[in-house]
Amino acid sequence: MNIHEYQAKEIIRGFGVPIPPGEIATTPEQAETIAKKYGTAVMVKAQVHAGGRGKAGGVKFCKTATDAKEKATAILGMQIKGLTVEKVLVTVAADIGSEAYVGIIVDRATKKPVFMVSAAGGIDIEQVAAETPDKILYVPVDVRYGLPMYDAMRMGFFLYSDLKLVRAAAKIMQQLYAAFMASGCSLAEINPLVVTPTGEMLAVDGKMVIDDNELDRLPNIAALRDESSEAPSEVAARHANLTFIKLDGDVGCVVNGAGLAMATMDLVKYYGGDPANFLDIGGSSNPEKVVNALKIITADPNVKAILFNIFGGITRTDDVANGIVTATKANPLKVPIVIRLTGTNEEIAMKILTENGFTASSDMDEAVQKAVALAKGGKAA
Amino acid sequence: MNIHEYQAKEIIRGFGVPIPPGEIATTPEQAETIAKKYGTAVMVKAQVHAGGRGKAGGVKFCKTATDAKEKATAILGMQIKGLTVEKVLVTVAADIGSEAYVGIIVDRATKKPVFMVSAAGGIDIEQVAAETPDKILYVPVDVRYGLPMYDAMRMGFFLYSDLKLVRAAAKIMQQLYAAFMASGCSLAEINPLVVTPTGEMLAVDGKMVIDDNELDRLPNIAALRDESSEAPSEVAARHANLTFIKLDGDVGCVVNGAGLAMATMDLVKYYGGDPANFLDIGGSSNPEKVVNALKIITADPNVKAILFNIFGGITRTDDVANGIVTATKANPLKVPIVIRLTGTNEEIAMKILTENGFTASSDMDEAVQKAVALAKGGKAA
Amino acid sequence: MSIFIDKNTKVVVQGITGRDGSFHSKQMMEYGTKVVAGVTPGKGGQKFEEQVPVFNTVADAVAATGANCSVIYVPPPFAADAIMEAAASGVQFIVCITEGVPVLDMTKVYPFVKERGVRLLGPNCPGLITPGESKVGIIPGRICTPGNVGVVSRSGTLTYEVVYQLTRAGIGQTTCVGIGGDPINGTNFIDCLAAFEKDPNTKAVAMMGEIGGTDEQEAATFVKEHMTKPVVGFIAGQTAPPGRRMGHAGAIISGSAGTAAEKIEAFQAAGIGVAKRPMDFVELIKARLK
Amino acid sequence: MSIFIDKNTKVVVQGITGRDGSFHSKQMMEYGTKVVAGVTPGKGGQKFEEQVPVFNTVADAVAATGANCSVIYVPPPFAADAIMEAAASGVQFIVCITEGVPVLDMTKVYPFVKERGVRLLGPNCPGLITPGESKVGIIPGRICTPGNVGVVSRSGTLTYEVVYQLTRAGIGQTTCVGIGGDPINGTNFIDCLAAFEKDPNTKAVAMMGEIGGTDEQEAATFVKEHMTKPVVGFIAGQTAPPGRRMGHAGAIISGSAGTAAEKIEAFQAAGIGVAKRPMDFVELIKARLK
Repeated sequence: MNIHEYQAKEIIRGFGVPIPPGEIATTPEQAETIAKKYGTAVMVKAQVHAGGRGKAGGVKFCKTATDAKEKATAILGMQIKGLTVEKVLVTVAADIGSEAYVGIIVDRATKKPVFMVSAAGGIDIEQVAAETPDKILYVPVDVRYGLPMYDAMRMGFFLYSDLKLVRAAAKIMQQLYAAFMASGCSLAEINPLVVTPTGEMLAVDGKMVIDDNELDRLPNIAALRDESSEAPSEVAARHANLTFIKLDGDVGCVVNGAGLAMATMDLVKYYGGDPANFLDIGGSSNPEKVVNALKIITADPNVKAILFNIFGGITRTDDVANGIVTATKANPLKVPIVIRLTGTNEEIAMKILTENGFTASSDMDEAVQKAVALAKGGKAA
Repeated sequence: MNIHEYQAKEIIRGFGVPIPPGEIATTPEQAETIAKKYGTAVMVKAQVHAGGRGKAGGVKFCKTATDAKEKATAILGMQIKGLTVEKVLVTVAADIGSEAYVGIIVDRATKKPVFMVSAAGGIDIEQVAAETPDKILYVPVDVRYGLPMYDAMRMGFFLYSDLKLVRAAAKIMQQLYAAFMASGCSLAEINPLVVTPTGEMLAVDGKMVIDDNELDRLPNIAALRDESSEAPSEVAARHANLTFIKLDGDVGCVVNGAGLAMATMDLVKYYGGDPANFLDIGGSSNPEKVVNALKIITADPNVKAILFNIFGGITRTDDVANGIVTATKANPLKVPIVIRLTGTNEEIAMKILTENGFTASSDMDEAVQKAVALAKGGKAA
Repeated sequence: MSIFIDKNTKVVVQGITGRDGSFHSKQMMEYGTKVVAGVTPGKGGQKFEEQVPVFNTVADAVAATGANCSVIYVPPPFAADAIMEAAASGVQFIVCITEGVPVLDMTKVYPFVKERGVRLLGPNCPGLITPGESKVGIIPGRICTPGNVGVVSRSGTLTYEVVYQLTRAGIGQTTCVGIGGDPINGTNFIDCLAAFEKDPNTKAVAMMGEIGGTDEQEAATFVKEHMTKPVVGFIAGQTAPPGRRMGHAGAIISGSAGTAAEKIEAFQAAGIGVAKRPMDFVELIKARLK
Repeated sequence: MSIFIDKNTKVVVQGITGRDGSFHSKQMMEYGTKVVAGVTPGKGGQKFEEQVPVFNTVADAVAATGANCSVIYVPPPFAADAIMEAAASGVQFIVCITEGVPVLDMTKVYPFVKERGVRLLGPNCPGLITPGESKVGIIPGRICTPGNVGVVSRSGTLTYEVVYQLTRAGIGQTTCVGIGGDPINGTNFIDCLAAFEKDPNTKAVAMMGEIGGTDEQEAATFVKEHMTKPVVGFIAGQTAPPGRRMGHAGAIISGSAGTAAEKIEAFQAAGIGVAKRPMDFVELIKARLK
């Protein structure tokens, strides 16, 4: 789950990381009021779940409150990578002496959270990694021991030479690490970590991505989700416990398991078709899930054919069959459906489908070809 | 450092462990008022740093508030193992269905905190260990992982069979462990852990011993020290950063290092003498420490001779010599002193002592024999 | 011969009385797996299906039955603890089926298991099956048949698909292993490839990877440097748009490492046969078994 | 020959610019110890005594100087971190002099060091000395002389006392080791006894124990079962009243295990010569060296 900059900064502030004062505005007038209150130059920053906000014109420096109102007018409602800006953060503009990058990700290779720090802050860390890898220090953290002070100091010395700054940075590393662990992050970033000309250290931008699997046990973090900033179909899918990603094609795919779902999409492409979505109904399916999946898929006007590809393991194919029957009884389909089912309780599933007028095969290749042909307006082969 | 029952219980309550309501009284009237407020039977419990309070008559059940006043009158001012009772805890008396023992100590052998749990609660665990060792389950905790739920549940199942009680106990184990770690304990105990006839679980008595080395970083815990319940000479020694334990003999010993101090006491005994104390001035001594050591020793009227045994390593013997000179100038000694010094800066130390009219040897055996003889009223051999 | 499990493997099921646990325990028992014990706290002393003793703790189960393998069906918040309990109890092989285990839990579980020299498969995996002998997990038994191809996959249902194709074409398997798609899991491709290389019955290996991470590239290097047996591979997610998550956490494309194109290239460079479709495994394996 | 350190040991001093660190660094250098580096955060680039380079981190010091041993003089709140830093930096032997390290810190440090296969001596110990070659820690050099007796002790100053007696009697030492008296320390009696048994130059061992714990009893068992060389032992605290703390945490009598009487009995049962006074070591060792 993505959370907004202002939310991430609020979290790390709770762990002691210094951030510039700031408030959220949803109207230009609010932005003006906030800027007036601070009585100093501010930044107006679009709060959307997309990188490259600056380049897209979503982050502006404002000398005056009037200026802040104008810039907020321009930014609110702006589209950045397909997402509408609904909120801006109005925050005191920091004097920048130097900018560093500090980030933590969970690394697959070391199986640990890994710090990445660089004195080349303020820019995209992937660019730094690609162009000047020496400028990044990687420090893996063994969660059993936490982040030891000596490693925090090592990162501090990598960024600064003045002992006062080294210690301040080391403290921020430990605070960021604590925030990362307590918030169930898969990524946490401060970029830039600024040292002002007077030697103050400030997290001027912050980012966090939360592991979805943590949300059940972290209700305060889960409550930060901003559904207004997500695609409605993906919100609906999540509510139904489905993983759904909308794509541009016309073959609606309902598959169980991410690997098989991707392989199904690949096969649709292989046979000249175009998948309309990625949709994984996951394991432990129940009929309700299938009903919801069909609702989401049929809501997409681009979909010309629906392809079920279910290989039952923990998923019971009879549950899926029942779901199809229930859903289509309530809302008869307007596009053709191709069903491929095999695995757990396959015989029962086939019986259910046949009794309700559906045909189903147990061959994936055949089913994909059929769905592609139907989407193209042809008949099933 | 020892803390009182009521303090230990307050700490574990902060981590979620349920305890019966209670308050501290220093007068019988206060005890009566508290008991009246609860309007139910109470226990009046002496708060002293000594085991066996119950056997000594320091713990009493009181049906009424008047009863509580009477019992408090008897207990306040009572001596238990040489300590005067200054405070009593007046606490709601719990109905007892069953009693269990739960404790954690830091174990030298496994180098881990180890839980000890037993369904034979309410009595001395050392007795259980000696007589019925099978009734104790030991569970070491790897602090890198904390106390896993499965180990907490294992202990729960060892104590109870009803799943509700097992889960409640497991939760209390985790809370007690958290309290133990956060408070820098070397021991934490709930004894008894009571299940009431209605199935409620309560920590009816609690005990904690704090690692002295933790106190600097745990000011809230350090603040719990009750100096009124400690021997004045030991309080003075601690303030001077000395380790001092009063004994019954007449040879006052000032030694650096616990091992050498014990060996010196052993040698005093070996030569027929009796040590008046254990006193370790530790490493990194400075003259001030020696001055304080002499103050504490000379305050004991039993002391007939003073023996210094200093082997300098990190302790500089010149610091010790300077301390002896300073202290004796300010308060001339009324008993003979035997000084044995060797090691770091020995030559300087000897010069300082000689210039100030002291004689000193570098032989431990000789010095001990001399001190024993002097304490017996004889001359130095 | 086979890898990791065989007909003598004695299995304890953690969460045996839950919805999934009970369903799949029955399936395992029907398949012939030696399910010797179950664990559900508070149900110690009961019997599952009037036959398998249930215990309160894994330690009790191991002590009473000598189980040497555990399979976990408990809900995600309890999965990390269940894995550690199994590892501490003395079983040598743990299969965690549970999906949705927080990744940070796994950063702690992984070293716990490693320290004890215990093998963990998963979490978020379908388990494994040695056809005709034993299955531990949820792979449908009827799609498998004994033979001499080793199968290893990051995906659950995609594994089934390929195994199903192989079986229909008369190509049997020594062991089919689903390693799971989570970012941190106990057993990776290389662990399985090394085991298949050592297993005398395995004559060829089918390997199914996915976009995300670099496990497949490292596996390719391993195949090149250490394997004498032929390997055929597939990568799911060739058409996935970059930067989007495709279901489980295994499928994040991060930077330049992890695209399908890179992985396929690594396979080709290592002499691994590349299947374009799941069904292509049949012909590619057949050609290599001759 | 010697144990743990010799003339080639390259030492980095953590806390070299502090009061104790600088004093004892000079003493070590005067004794001939190869002090190749110091560490004090923020003083990287400076020189100690115009000769020893100072670094900000142990990693830097090891990279620049190849130090293989670290000695720690930092204050107690930082000692645990200093030990872990040293262990993570690649040195193989760490000596922690610092007294007053919280025991719970050590419950974490101990497995950290073990995992890396690094030997830790201490904390709260005087260090060790191989007379004529190298001293690491605070044992006064002039009380030692080269020879063939190994010395190991839980106590600091008591070690000095015994070594001093031996030296005055003309009995030299291979290595004198103070293991420290804290409840949790890195190296115990058995570690040292095993090393002395293996060291060809060591012909006899003097061992000084204390009341509290069961280390001496276990050491006695080790002597009985594994040692061919004669051992003479002493237990301090024979007259200590039971149940009272005598200075450091090593000296708690807990239950029936840990009294001086028990330990002396264990020594006798293992054929260890028992010194009644520290000065008795001289005659007992002499008799065994003949």
